[in-house]
Amino acid sequence: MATNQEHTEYVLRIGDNALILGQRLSEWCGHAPVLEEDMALANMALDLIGQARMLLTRAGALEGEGRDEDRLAFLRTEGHYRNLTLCELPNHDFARTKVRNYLFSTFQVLLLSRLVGSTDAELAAIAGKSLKEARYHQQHSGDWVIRLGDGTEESHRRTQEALDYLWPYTAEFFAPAPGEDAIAAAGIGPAWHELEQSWEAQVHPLMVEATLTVPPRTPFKSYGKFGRHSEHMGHLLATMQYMQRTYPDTQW
Amino acid sequence: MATNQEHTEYVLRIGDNALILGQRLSEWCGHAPVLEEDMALANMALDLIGQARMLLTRAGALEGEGRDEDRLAFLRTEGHYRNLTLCELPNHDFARTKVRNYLFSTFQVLLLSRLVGSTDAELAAIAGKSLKEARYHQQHSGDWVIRLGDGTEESHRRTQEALDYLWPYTAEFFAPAPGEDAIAAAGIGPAWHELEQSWEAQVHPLMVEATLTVPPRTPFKSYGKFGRHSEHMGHLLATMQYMQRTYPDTQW
Amino acid sequence: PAYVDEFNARIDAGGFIEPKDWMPEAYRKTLVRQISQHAHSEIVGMLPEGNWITRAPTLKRKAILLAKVQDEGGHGLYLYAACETLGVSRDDLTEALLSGRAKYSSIFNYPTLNWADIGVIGWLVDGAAIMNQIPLCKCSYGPYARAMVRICKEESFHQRQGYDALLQMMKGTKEQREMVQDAVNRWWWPSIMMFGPHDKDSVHVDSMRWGIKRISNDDLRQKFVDATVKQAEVLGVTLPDPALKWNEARGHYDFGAIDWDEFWSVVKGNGQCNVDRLAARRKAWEDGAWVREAAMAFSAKQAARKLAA
Amino acid sequence: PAYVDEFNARIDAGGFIEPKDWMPEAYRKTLVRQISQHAHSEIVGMLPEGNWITRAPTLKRKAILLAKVQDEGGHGLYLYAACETLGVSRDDLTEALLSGRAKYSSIFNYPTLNWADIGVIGWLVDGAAIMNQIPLCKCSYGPYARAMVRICKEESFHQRQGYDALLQMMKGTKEQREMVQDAVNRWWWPSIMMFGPHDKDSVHVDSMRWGIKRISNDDLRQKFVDATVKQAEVLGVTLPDPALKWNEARGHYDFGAIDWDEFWSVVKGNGQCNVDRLAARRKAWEDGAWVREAAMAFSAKQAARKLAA
Repeated sequence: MATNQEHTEYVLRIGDNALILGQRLSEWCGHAPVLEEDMALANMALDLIGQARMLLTRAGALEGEGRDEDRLAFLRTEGHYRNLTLCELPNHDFARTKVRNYLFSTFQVLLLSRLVGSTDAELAAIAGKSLKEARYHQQHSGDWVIRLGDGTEESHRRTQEALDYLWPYTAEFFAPAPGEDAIAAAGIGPAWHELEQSWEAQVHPLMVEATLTVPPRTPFKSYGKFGRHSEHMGHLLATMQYMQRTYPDTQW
Repeated sequence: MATNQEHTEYVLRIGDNALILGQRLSEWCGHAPVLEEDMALANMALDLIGQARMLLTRAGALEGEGRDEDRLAFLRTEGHYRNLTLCELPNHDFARTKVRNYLFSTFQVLLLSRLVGSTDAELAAIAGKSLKEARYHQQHSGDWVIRLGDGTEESHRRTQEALDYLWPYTAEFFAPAPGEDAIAAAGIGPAWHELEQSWEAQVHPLMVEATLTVPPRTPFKSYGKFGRHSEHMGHLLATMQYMQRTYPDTQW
Repeated sequence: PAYVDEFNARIDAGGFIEPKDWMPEAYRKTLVRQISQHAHSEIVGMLPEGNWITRAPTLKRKAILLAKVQDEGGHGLYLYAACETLGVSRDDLTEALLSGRAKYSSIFNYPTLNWADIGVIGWLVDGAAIMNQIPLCKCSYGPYARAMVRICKEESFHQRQGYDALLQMMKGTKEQREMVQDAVNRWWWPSIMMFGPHDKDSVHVDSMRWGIKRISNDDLRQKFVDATVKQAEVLGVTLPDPALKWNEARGHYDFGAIDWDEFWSVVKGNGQCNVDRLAARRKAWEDGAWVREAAMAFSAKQAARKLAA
Repeated sequence: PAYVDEFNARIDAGGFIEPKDWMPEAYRKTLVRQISQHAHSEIVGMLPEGNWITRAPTLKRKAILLAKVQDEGGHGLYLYAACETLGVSRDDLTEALLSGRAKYSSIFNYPTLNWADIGVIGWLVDGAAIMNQIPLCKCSYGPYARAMVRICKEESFHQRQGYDALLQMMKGTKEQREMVQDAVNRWWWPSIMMFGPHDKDSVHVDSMRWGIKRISNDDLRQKFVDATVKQAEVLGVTLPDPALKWNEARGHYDFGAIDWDEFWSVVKGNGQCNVDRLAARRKAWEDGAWVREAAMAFSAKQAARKLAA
């Protein structure tokens, strides 16, 4: 049987991905290359923040210590965030933003597709609501990856660089996490390594279409979902937590 | 007679300039165009942080509410910082960094030269210790402004842009601040507008030597020293205050 | 000639002019100027609010703010589209903005300094915008009027959300109430100035005649002041104008003299954020050039492939 | 020939080789490789610590950290200067670093994740560096030996400061103690690896013969472990190695097996920060190109003016 803590952490991992990537995407607002992308990026950030709200609320309920979405979102210290490192990396340029969105949303679609059948009925309901959004993110970012990869010489170079930079961080998606087998056995959700093959099967053909080369796997490891983040995370949190840290116990 | 509060605020204005510009300069560390400048910028940041420590300590003592340098540096909300807006502006490029340092340190040298004769003996002692540092900052940044202004076409363009961008913020140096006349009458320090002529008399010839054009004065006003900052300040504080906000009442 | 008479008759009857109708060149120019200025305001207006998205104090507030800023981008889109029906491309309009030739609402040259600014922008700035814009829903140019209907609806929603956020803060801690008051102090006069110069100093008489503008600046401003004073009372904030008081005889609130020097100074580029706002838009545009080029190159390739297939 | 004998005799007598002295090409190359690698380590090493300057928890700690990072820049300068006595320019060395041809210490490819990392880097990383470097103060190449004397002195100061910061934190709150333990857990093994491969796997026998390296990797590592265990006890932290225990017979601490796969993986570029560190250095170099060009152009102008005068 999955323990309550394992269940909580499993949901936190999914919720923190949405929270932290949502935070990153929201940085684009007002600074995108075309107005339609200002709106699309804000829209995706909004979707992700919405998912984070539901998932963190669920995690807080499972934990049973009275922490609501905001306490979890804003008042943990760095080591307690469970998001994939990929989600916290700086946006850098538009290419890296889009390639990341594609790599992540492809993963998310696979995960949510499984979670709609979760024995955790609330999680299943959240997954059901989120799946359509994730599919749109995947479609939208995939189209951009193709367009940029097969666009100009510069866009190809930038997109290939983005893929080279981000690819090593995708190994973390599928690294075994503590308690996952119990979670899977309890029918709460898949162990994430179960998704690896399907993910690769979708990503590779799209990269071919985008005229991009998927780099070989290396021994590089990242550990965000285990609570060991990159140096970028602390800076993101300093900004994100500012109000809650400065004005504790305040209603907004 | 100057009130205690006026005296405190006067010292805070000087201390916060050092604190906030020191914070900005420290962002360069490891990212400068040449190793010597990595060191020089760190060194100047260090000087300024050192000055901030003495000045905030003095301000805290004058205030008499038990706030030490760190409570003042890290635990005020934005509207209570009294630094010139110029000091909080992002570094942008090396040209803007150097032009700012020159404009500010020229002002600081004039101010500290007067403060060494302050009737506030502690303030006088701090000014005495800081003056040599400020002179070095002025010399070093002035040399760079000339070098960049009279260097290549690109460096000239960037340096002129830096001057055009920063110049309007220098009006704030000399804007009358509440209580300054009483401070001047009490011999604590000059009203800052007293320094304007000497400042202009130094800055203009150097800009000529640097082949730069000083833009005309406009009605632009900034209000940092009155506690109304630019949008950049909040982001600077989010980072700078992070540890103290996250771990209150902790000794380091 | 006949088409001039027809145009004038349509205007006088309160009907709509549509893109394919004949219209005087000055009418077209006035519309392009006004609609594009409005569009630019929506786009530049994303920046002061965007400044707080990453620091919103709760997830709910972050979501509301994101949705709002996204709506503003949408307003920009409708309005650029309305402009395009008058034969000007969005790229040309953007270049006019970035070069400083085109204006945008001066209100966005003020900084957002604390979280309450977000609520106050919703309440006062969007509130003033709505006052200005409701008459435009009946303006004589069809595409503009229809865009304004949709925009006004969304803006009213934003205004209510802003006001609600402030109500919540006023029920909170002393620090929160101070934030709200501080924000109101900074935004009140600039909001009042959003209605533009006094009627006696206003130069756009043609706009009135053509049914683009239907109510005068001073009338709109008075309407805004009258509505806002009561809301301020409910909120429990003080509007920073000692001259503000009810005038029984006029049936309106009197208010103090507006600092037109400040108004013109900001219009002319000397506001606190004029330089930073344009720099941010320019950077976005320049940094994004390669993306736009890539999208065009890809489209061309696709088209060529289709042709070859 | 005579100069070879003289070189060897000088080395054997423990004397110094100076820049103008004849030296074997392989000796020169080994020195350039080692000194430049050391210089690069100082420069790249500014990044993980620099990451915390803007967030240092007190002004005193910020000042200490700034001074430390500034010292590291200084060490880089001495070392590049020592390299230049061997006929290689600093720009060439920089290009070698940025292109990935030259190495720097792998320890700087680990991230600094909490404030205690700054103290632990001082204590363990600088501590290990000092162990490695003290013998170099007597190395056979004069300029390198003299640079190391100065560097070791400053590093010892840094180490003491780092350790003091940790002592203060261990006297503090539970959260602070957890930070220290977390940092120790992450930095212990990488510090141990700083001494390089086991002697049996080490390829630099020439360095020993030439008096560049005077003590073996394993001996230095043992010395470091022995010294550090006691400091850890005083501090009250647990070193993350269950095999660590006093061996009465050896008169040393035994310790667990080192994960050489990880070591080589990081050396080969797969550490957590390899890519970001080089990218940061490259960006600084590229963004600064116009500054260096301007400085040269100005110098040239000045020289021309002097000539003309």
